[in-house]
Amino acid sequence: SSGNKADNNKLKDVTIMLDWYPNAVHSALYVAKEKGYFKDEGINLKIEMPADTNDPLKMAAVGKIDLAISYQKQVLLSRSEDIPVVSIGSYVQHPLDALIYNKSKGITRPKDLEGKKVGYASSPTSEPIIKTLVEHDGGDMSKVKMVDVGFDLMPALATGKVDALEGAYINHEYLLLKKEGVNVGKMSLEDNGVPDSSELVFVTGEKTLKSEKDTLTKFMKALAKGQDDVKKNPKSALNVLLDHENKNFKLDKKVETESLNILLPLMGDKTTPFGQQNPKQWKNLADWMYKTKITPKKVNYKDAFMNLNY
Amino acid sequence: MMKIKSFIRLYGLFAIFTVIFLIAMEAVVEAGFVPSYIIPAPSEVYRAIIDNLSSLIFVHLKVTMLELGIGFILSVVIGVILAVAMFFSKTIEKIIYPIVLISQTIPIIALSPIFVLWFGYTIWSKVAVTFLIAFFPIVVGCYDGLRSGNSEYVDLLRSMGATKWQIFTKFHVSSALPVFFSSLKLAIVYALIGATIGEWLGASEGLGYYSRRMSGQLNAAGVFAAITILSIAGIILFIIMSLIEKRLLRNRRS
Amino acid sequence: MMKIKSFIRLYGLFAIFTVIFLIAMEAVVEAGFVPSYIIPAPSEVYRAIIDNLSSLIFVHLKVTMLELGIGFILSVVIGVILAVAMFFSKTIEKIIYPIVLISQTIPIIALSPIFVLWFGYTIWSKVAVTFLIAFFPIVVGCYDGLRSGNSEYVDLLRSMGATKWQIFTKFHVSSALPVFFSSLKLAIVYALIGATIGEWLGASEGLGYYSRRMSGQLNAAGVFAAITILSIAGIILFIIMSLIEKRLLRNRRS
Amino acid sequence: MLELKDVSYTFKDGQKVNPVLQNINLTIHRGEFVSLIGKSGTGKSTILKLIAGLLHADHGSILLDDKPIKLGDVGYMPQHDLLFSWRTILDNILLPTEIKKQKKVKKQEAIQWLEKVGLAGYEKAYPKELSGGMRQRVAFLRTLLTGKNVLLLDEPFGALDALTKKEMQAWLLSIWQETKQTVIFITHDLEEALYLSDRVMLLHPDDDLEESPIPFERPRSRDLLYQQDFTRIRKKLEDRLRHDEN
Amino acid sequence: MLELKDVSYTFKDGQKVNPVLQNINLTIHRGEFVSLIGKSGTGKSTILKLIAGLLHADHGSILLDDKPIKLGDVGYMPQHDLLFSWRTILDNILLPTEIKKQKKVKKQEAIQWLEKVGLAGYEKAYPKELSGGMRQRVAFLRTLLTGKNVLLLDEPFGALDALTKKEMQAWLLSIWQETKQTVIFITHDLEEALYLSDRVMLLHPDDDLEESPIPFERPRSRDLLYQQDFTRIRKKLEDRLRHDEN
Ligand SMILES: Nc1ncnc2c1ncn2[C@@H]1O[C@H](COP(=O)(O)OP(=O)(O)OP(=O)(O)O)[C@@H](O)[C@H]1O
Ligand SMILES: Nc1ncnc2c1ncn2[C@@H]1O[C@H](COP(=O)(O)OP(=O)(O)OP(=O)(O)O)[C@@H](O)[C@H]1O
Ligand SMILES: [Mg+2]
Ligand SMILES: [Mg+2]
Repeated sequence: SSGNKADNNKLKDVTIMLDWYPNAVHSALYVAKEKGYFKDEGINLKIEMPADTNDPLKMAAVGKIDLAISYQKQVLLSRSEDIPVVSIGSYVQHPLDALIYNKSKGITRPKDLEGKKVGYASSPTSEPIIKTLVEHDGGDMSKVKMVDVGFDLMPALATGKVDALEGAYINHEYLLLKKEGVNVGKMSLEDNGVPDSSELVFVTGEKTLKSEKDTLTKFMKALAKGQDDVKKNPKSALNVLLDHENKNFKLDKKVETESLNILLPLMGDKTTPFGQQNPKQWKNLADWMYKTKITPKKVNYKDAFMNLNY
Repeated sequence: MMKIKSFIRLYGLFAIFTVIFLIAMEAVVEAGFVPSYIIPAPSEVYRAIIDNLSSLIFVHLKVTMLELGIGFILSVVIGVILAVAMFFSKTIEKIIYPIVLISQTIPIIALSPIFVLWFGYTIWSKVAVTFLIAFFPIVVGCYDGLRSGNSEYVDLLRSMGATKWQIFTKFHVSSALPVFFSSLKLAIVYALIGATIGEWLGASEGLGYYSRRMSGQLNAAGVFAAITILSIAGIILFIIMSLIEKRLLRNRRS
Repeated sequence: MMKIKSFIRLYGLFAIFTVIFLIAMEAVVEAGFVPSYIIPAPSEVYRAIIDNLSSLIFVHLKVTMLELGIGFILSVVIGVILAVAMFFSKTIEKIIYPIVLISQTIPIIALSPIFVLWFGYTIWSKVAVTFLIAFFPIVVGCYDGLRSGNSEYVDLLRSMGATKWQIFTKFHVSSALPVFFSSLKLAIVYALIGATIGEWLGASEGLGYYSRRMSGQLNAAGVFAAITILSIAGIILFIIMSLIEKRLLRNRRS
Repeated sequence: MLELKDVSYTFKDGQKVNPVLQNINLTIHRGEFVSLIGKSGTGKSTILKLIAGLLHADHGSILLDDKPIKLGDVGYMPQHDLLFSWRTILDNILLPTEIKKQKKVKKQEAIQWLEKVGLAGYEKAYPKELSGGMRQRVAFLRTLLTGKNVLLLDEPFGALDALTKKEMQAWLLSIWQETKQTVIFITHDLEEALYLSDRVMLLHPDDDLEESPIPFERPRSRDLLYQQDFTRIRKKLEDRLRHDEN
Repeated sequence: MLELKDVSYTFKDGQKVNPVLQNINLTIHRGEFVSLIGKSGTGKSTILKLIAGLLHADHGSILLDDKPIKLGDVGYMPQHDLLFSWRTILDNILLPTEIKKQKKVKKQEAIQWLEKVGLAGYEKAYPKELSGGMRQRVAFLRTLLTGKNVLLLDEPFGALDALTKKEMQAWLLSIWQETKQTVIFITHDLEEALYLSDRVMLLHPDDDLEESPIPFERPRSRDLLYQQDFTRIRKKLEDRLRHDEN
């Protein structure tokens, strides 16, 4: 309506870059946008998609975008490289990453990876994760063969070129591989010696945080409202996402529904409400990353995040 | 009309070959020799195209062609200017040629943060990638073409008191055309690759983006639908270039 | 010795230009105009190279060069065979040319699952990408070069009763060389890009792999260290090709 | 015996049509030396290309010893020198030997030939280093070394000075008297045509081929040029040519 | 006035060194018609290239009206026809006009010229459609239309039949008598040289330039060719040339 138009002029542009293309995990964003929660807070939200998973952090650091959805581990890694980014909220509070493996290769526990090939996507964290996993189970990491498979995790496992994957998600790759009839199993990381971590967090640049703290708080507030709606009615939330996307890309409804089912319990519960970040989680992760030499220096975890009050 | 007829006659053979190939593929996939999430059956690809035809053509192909068009024109304009500058001045050549070469040896994905920083996620980041990939063959082809002219003709024009520029326009331009067109045909195909790669580095529309999305969903039929359309577009662009080449080089003593 | 001296004289200008550029970059980054995690200061890149020199050269560059070498030789051999076959037979041309074109319009990332299926993560998947990228300019350049010969010379040879093959070896091969070399110079650079991209699709060594790993570790200096070495390698390869070209085309009436 | 029977040829290029030759008839006997003269653009070079098999007659037939002519039957020297710029002079003249793979003419012989035509020491030079007349001599040698029984020479001595020309003519005659090759020779030099030939054919613009037998005994001496019989025939041919002006 | 003073020139190509001209001296007056003759390969074409400014003398100087010669001062016709294959015949001969941007010679005039040299109707043809002699006529016209005061012609009528040649000679003389251009003319046809020139220069292989004035009145009639004075000079030059054989 015409009233809205006048309001539009006063709205503040906020750009957020997703971690990957839109999928079930982003339902809250689309619902909040669709229902006008951002507008209510004076925000005009623009959603962009990244080229490379490393791009969003850098763009946030230089202030080219206001917000990025990225990974907790990446935030710590960035800070160790003096890239000035801060996490202002947790999106998915626990790992989606798990060891995904081919059941027919006789893998039942991490130790069984000895003599097997594990594929990963050029990530510096994969090897330490597998090492932690295997050694926690009393195995010998030197017997595990790590294979960098570049961009494509799924075909590597599906074609039998590797026996297990590190870096694949339980709500995406796992579901798709299963759907294609590959005999896959999953093994949680945090049950096997790897510290718990937030898979996805909201990241901003230090400068942006200083100047736009208010706006960012409002963003989190509006998003939390959206997440509430998603929780209350996952089906219609998913439809908002699917409708938005289906114009040009068909998302697999069955896969996304299942994905959302897996995601919802990980996106805020009674102990840690949606968006809240747990200092202990940050500390444990930072310690582990230093111990495993992923970060060349010890990162002061307290500088890496800030919980906004909304 | 004649053109179309002879076109059909010429490429009929390829069409027959294609049909045989597609039938064979269908059989291979049906029989389960190749998993359909890696190479889909042609019939599936066909369905994937038909089901999304209007969005594939009027949204994604359109955007890709726009990126390609701007990028290609820029690479021709700037590529030719660089080649001509290099042709006229050894000094410029010594500085520019290495830079042109370096620009090609840098993996484009390594440049993605820089492009995003400069251009954001506008169409210009894709145009920049298209340009970067397509201008190289143009510079090399145009420069080599300009240098390929028989010097006896240059002498003749010099004897008429022609300026450097006149010798350039009256002789070198024409004598460079064969090599130049050979490179333009490469460049137009590379421009298409460029636009596609550009879309991987951040986009929300376009056939490159579409194929990436589909690949992320393990939707091989969708990936190949985009590839099919890209291939057809590439062949058509190449044929257009070849026809222009043929027309312009018609009167050469071959 | 003469060669080296004249080389220095020729590229001294570029060297001076490069030094000025690097100093300027250093200043810009120092001053904080560009964050060093997007474009690192040249001095940082230099340190990143020196600190890892032996692994960069003797492990990663070596592997990339091996992939490039095999892929380039394959593309020359197969590219030339295809071009020659197309030159001799219109039928083959009508079938092969479109296939060659299609091979170029397919985004390589879309092919990555297929490469994985066929080659796994061996050196051959990288060779395949190198080949795929480098053979296109060779086919087009060689084919266009073969067709560019003045037909009066062909007539002369025909009048001597030369077979098709003799006309080919005694005339077309030589007259194709200028255009062919123009395309070889492109192809050698593209082969380098091909090897790099191939490594992104899964590898454990090589400069492409190195740059991707460094990028994953958000280590911009490391990324640019790999890029620097790739660029130098690219320029050296290009210069080698140009020298071979110059040598072989020495006696042409220019 | 070489026979052209009712030969016609038209150049076609898109819509442009240029009927050059119509119903040409010509018989040349084995070992005969025939010159072909005529105004520029009447189709002399075209006739040679037809005989060489490079062009195909629209009508009529061309027979060599009663068999249709085919490529490689005759030695052909085109009007442009067409030397291969990337080959040395020696390799240029050895080209036909390479093609026939007979290696009949060995390197030594070829070098001797170069000496005979005044190009000693130029074996390893490239065509761009030669003057116009030198190039033509090389092209002539190349044709000679095809070793064919029929030689078609399109203005072989056109760019030569009188003296070199005279030498070349003497060479040509001496070879011809030895090998008894059939020669068809295009020239614009009437004196040359008369001095060398058994018969001179004049191609008129209306495609009429007019024959003039040259009845002088062989071997001919250079003095022949100043004899009355000779100048009379020459004068006659000049008149016939002038006649074409209208 | 055109002066060559002590001019020397050597072709150098890597280690190969070919000293072609040494200490050449030659003075040509305004409006003079001078022919340059000599054995093939003595350096006639090289002299023209030096005068045209295409090559630079190693020693000595070349002056036109007391000023050092520079490119564009003279009209130059090279020995090869060098027509531009992608231009029509008309556009080929209009090339010098385009270069000078004076548009002095308009299309109509150019077409008239084509008619005069017997190429009516060929304006829109491309060089590949022409016979050897026709191409040379086009190249000749192109040089003429440079409109320069000095014309350097390298065997302009070499590929022409006697008749066409005669016509072209007549045209050339008539233009020359009108415009009083200075002409340097290379030919291997002594008769032609004598008939056209004020002076014939014979270039010996030892780089000696021998001068023969041709004293006949102008305008000259064709009958001159058969007069005793004329044949005597011709005979003398022939002897001088033959002398070079040793
Ligand atoms: N490729 C071609 N396309 C069209 N017309 C041509 C072609 N070649 C020659 N002609 C035409 O054919 C005619 C005869 O040409 P040809 O070369 O046989 O003449 P010629 O008698 O050898 O003349 P010259 O004495 O000048 O060499 C000319 O009118 C010419 O325009
Ligand atoms: N580009 C070149 N490189 C080396 N030598 C050359 C070059 N051009 C000509 N020459 C040599 O210079 C000499 C004179 O050549 P030029 O062309 O001037 O002779 P010319 O008198 O015009 O002969 P012709 O009557 O055969 O045309 C020849 O011996 C030739 O080998
Ligand atoms: Mg002819
Ligand atoms: Mg000459």
